[in-house]
Amino acid sequence: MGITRRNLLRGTAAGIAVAGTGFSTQLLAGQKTVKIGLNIPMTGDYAPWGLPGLYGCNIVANNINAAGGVEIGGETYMIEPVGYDHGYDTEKAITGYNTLRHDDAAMIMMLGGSTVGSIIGRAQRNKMLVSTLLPSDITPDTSNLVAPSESHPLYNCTGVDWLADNFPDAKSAVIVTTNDIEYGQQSAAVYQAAFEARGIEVLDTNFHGFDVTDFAPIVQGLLASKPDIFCMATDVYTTPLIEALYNQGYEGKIISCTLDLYDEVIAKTSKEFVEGIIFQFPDFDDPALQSDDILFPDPSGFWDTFQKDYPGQWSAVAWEYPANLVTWVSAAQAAGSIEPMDVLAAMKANPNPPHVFGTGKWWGKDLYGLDNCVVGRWPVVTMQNGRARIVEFRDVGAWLDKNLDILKRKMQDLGLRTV
Amino acid sequence: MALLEVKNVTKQFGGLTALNDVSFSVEKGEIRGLIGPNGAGKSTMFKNIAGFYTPTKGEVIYDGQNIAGAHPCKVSGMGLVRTFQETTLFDEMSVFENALVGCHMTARSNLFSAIFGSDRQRQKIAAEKTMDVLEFMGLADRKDQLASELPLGSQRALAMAISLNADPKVLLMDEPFAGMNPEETNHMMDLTRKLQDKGITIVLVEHDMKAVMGLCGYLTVLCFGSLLAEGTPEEIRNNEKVIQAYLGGGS
Amino acid sequence: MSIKNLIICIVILAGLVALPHFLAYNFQDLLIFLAVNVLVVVSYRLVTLTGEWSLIHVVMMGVGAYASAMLSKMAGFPFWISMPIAGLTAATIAALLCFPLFRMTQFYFLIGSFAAGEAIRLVWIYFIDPFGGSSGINNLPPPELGDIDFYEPIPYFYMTLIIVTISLFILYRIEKSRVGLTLNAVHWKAPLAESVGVDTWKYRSLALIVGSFFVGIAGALKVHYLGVVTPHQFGIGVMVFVLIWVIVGGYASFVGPIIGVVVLTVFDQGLRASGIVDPAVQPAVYGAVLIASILFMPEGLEGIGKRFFSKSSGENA
Amino acid sequence: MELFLQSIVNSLIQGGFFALWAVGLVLIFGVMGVVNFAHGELVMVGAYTVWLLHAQNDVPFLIAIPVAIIIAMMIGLVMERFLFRPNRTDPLAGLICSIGVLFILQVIAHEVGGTGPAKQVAPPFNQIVEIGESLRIPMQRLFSLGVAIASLGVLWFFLTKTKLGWALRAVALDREASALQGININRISMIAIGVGAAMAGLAGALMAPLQNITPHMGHNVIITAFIVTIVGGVGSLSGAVAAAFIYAAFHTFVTAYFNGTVATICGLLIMVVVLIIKPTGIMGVKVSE
Repeated sequence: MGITRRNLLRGTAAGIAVAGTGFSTQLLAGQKTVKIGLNIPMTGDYAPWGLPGLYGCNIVANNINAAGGVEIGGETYMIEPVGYDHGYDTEKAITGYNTLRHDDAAMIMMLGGSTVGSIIGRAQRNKMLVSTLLPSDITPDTSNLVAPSESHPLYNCTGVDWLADNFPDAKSAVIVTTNDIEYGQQSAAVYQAAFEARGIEVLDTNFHGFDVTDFAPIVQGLLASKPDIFCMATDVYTTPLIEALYNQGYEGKIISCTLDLYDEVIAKTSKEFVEGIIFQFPDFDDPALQSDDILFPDPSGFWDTFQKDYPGQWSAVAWEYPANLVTWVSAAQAAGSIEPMDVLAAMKANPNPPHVFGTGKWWGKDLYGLDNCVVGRWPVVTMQNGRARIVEFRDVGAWLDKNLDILKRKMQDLGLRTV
Repeated sequence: MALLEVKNVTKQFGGLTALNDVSFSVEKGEIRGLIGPNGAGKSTMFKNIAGFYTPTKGEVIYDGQNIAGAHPCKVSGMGLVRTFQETTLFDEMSVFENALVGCHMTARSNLFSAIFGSDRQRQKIAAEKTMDVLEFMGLADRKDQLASELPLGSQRALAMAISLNADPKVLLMDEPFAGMNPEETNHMMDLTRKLQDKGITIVLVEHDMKAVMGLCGYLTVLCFGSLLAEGTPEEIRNNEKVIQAYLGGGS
Repeated sequence: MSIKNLIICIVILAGLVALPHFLAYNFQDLLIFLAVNVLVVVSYRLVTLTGEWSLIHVVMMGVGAYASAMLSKMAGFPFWISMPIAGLTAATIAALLCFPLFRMTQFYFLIGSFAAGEAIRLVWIYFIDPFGGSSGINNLPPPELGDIDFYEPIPYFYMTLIIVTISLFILYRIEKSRVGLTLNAVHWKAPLAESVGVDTWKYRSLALIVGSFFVGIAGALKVHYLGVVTPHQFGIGVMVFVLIWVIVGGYASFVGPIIGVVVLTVFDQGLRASGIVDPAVQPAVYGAVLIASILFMPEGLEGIGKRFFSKSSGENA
Repeated sequence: MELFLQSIVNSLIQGGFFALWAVGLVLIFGVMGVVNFAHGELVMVGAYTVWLLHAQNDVPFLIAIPVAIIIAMMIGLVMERFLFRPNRTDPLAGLICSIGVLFILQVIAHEVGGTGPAKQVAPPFNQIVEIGESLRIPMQRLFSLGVAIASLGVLWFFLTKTKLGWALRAVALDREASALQGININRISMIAIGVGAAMAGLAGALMAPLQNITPHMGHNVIITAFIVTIVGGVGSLSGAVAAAFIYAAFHTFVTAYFNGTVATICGLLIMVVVLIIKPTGIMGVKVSE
């Protein structure tokens, strides 16, 4: 079976080990420690968007500490990621925020959505720095909230652009996604805008609930209009959706936001069927990431350690939270302080902020009301011979400069907030 | 004019006719017996009067008003109160609370007075009245016991007390003597007469012929859903049709 | 209320006023949620007094929460006005729901109330305008009163404590009044109650409406502290916890549900703080406690307390 | 036309699953008067068993299915003996206990599967049957439909043609009268929950290769089973089966031609309307007072 690496016992053991602090590096007496809080879901349905991030942060922090820590303002600090499980519950998110803040966390990293909504007013008053993975959480009143790594779902435009350049015959598309605002609808709006910008007609957009068990009716309904492109703006249901496409004998192009679990998709369909699927999230052992303009420390070493320590847990957030951590470290070094507002000021002062896939720029004022998210290059990934491989990097910022009006219109059509 | 008048009442269930064009009337102050062999339609008639069934045809006139099909709580609010065949009490409430529920119509309070206690005087009167009723039924010394802990005889008395506290003008009693030994039956008969002395009109649906004959001034006999005969106990006892019906139906 | 009970209440209140000053900051939040949950379970008990177990109570809390959130966010109403309107909105929706719901009893009512609640929740999710869809409504303003900073947990707790205490007092008065007596009568023998003129439909509705009013207030109290209202806050999972609190505490008396919510919340936090049990395993502990309480203490914690006290007082006598 | 035919096939397959979910709920409610909220979790247990045995440890699919059925059945029997039987006089207590079981089973599934994304099982039968020019049905789905219909047939035979089946239906109609007739209520209850849980386990096992497997997958199951049970009539097995296929067809067609979300809302509304107009369901019998 292709999924033997999902070793049952080790997976469970890892799940229990994290119940403590997740911090295993021995501290030497007299050393200073800076705590980075992760107020994230570690249990429940949203756990896959939280827990792997804590694992990733542990790896990055261990590497930094093993190398002697970081020097900030003349002091040497060890980094300690501290997790609090809020289970995607707004009440627990507040308790988690207060717990981490009183535990002297220098920054609090969160997933986004309503859990950020419940704490951000307090963070503004407490002068606490908070990071989110969802730029759409940013509003004109949330100056302490930054999205320095993940630019969900703005990067979707790069995949569509690449598709349009390389497959000019594909002229129509259907989109399927979940009916929630934070993930599904935001993502669908970007896809709709990206398709329109390239003259590809969107024949149908299907928003479905989280209660779907059988995707055959949805997929068959969408395929009835004979689209050239099948677009998945969702990430929970990619496996059953692609399986349904396979069962239908679909032969057109497939583009998706993520395809983290492509091993499973191959097991359910075939290597040939998934060949050429376009998405946005690379494996970190990708040769294209092992270059100097990639500002994530040792991507392939990170990938190897993660696969060894947390088999079967890899997802996009596994590197996104650590990327925020890395951004914090460089900003703190620039500020010479670990005070949240000093670090924030240093972050914002950098006109070319570091971004995972190269330097980017602060952006967001024209869409969310504040330039608090970083957009830069983003990889276009396709399935090649059973592995995810980067085919090209494209500039999200440039696309936004050109097509912001279309995006705004599409968002407003779906009832989403824009400035 | 009669206090309670049943006019041409017919009740059908699907194709089955349970009551067929029955009419009779009850005068104020009397104890009327409603009897008949099994399946005669006594219970159905009882439920039609008390508002649990709506007659398919016909009228039930009470105090000059047609109450056919009116909701039970409306009917009882007008002073036509029923009792239940088997012992039916608020099991987990005390004897006093049980009886206290009875005077709902005169003592009920709204949310405002419940919260601010503005009807304290009325509640005090209700409590006093309830104690009087319990005294009357011989239950005063058991007032703090749970209803479910009473012996059967006292439970029946409590059921009467609840109905009595509702100030009935007409009391519809559904087989009050069922399952009682002779001594309890005698006690219950005395109580029923005392109710009549208070000016309450009583309609009895009963199986126990001895009690009916001893209590009622006038009897109405149903058979196969139709009115068979009416008359004093003496007349009924000698009525050929009634004797036939009981012998035929009782076999 | 007897003098003894009055003294107990005053002592407890005094303790509650002092309590947050002895707690760590993050436990002060929990105290607010606990106070709100006390109002939720006690108002739920009023609904169950008539013997009908509803699964819509938490959704009614959401109705109040959404009403208050929308009024303060979109129309700029101050909290002090939007909060009572929240209660009234929940009561109004409950009144409308009485027509379909009270055509059913028992199992059918349980399922019917569940379906109606899910339908309301779906409305919040699918009508992004004005309910904000799955992400709800953000950045709700806290109450304003002079210089008091209601972003801080202690002032907010005191405000919650005052409102919850007044609400509990009213609910207590209702239960101990003739209305409460009649609700109980409807529970134990609805036909007998009808036979003495009680309109059982009206009383069942009254319980649901009044219960919804207070839980609507609880909803407003909760979301103005959270700063955000979402449909997920009022899902069936939360309702299950309300059931657990009420049943483990004991629903036969006024204080039972309060004991349940307090003991289980302390237990929950103790479990979490102790680190013995992985957070992922905690629901199983809850499940086991629930089953054990049904099997071994049918009257709930309150019943155990009562038995213990009556026993000891009996020995003293 | 192509979509129409595809949708009919999908409706049948979904209907088979809905029916398997609902008959267990109806049996348990009918015989014991308990609403088993953990019923969806029995389905989940079936799915996890297949994932663990077949996908993780290469046990053949056709062996994993009976194991899944047996495990679900054992859980059902334990619930009957230790939770429902002591609480027979109080249906609410039984319901609450089943919520406790729900929590425990979800946590066990979580511990067995570990955190992480939904579990997947690769379909053991991966051929695709092509009928005519455009109708394509995966073998796996045909297999599920066949097994579902066969087991419903066996259940029907058991209930109508065997003595035990008669006894079971008698208890469902009137428990006290049946006890007076000398029917052993405990034994019948065990059979009812055994059969009901087995059906749930089977459904879970069949679903495993077709959908996301998560500890919370039972939630959708129980909601759908409620809708089907209410619409079909709470005491009626044939009503539940009929309602399962009708509701599946309704849901599939609305999803394919319109929107899945609308289908779910309509499902809930239908349930509320049925509850208001005829609380006993389209094929239910009115229980006398």
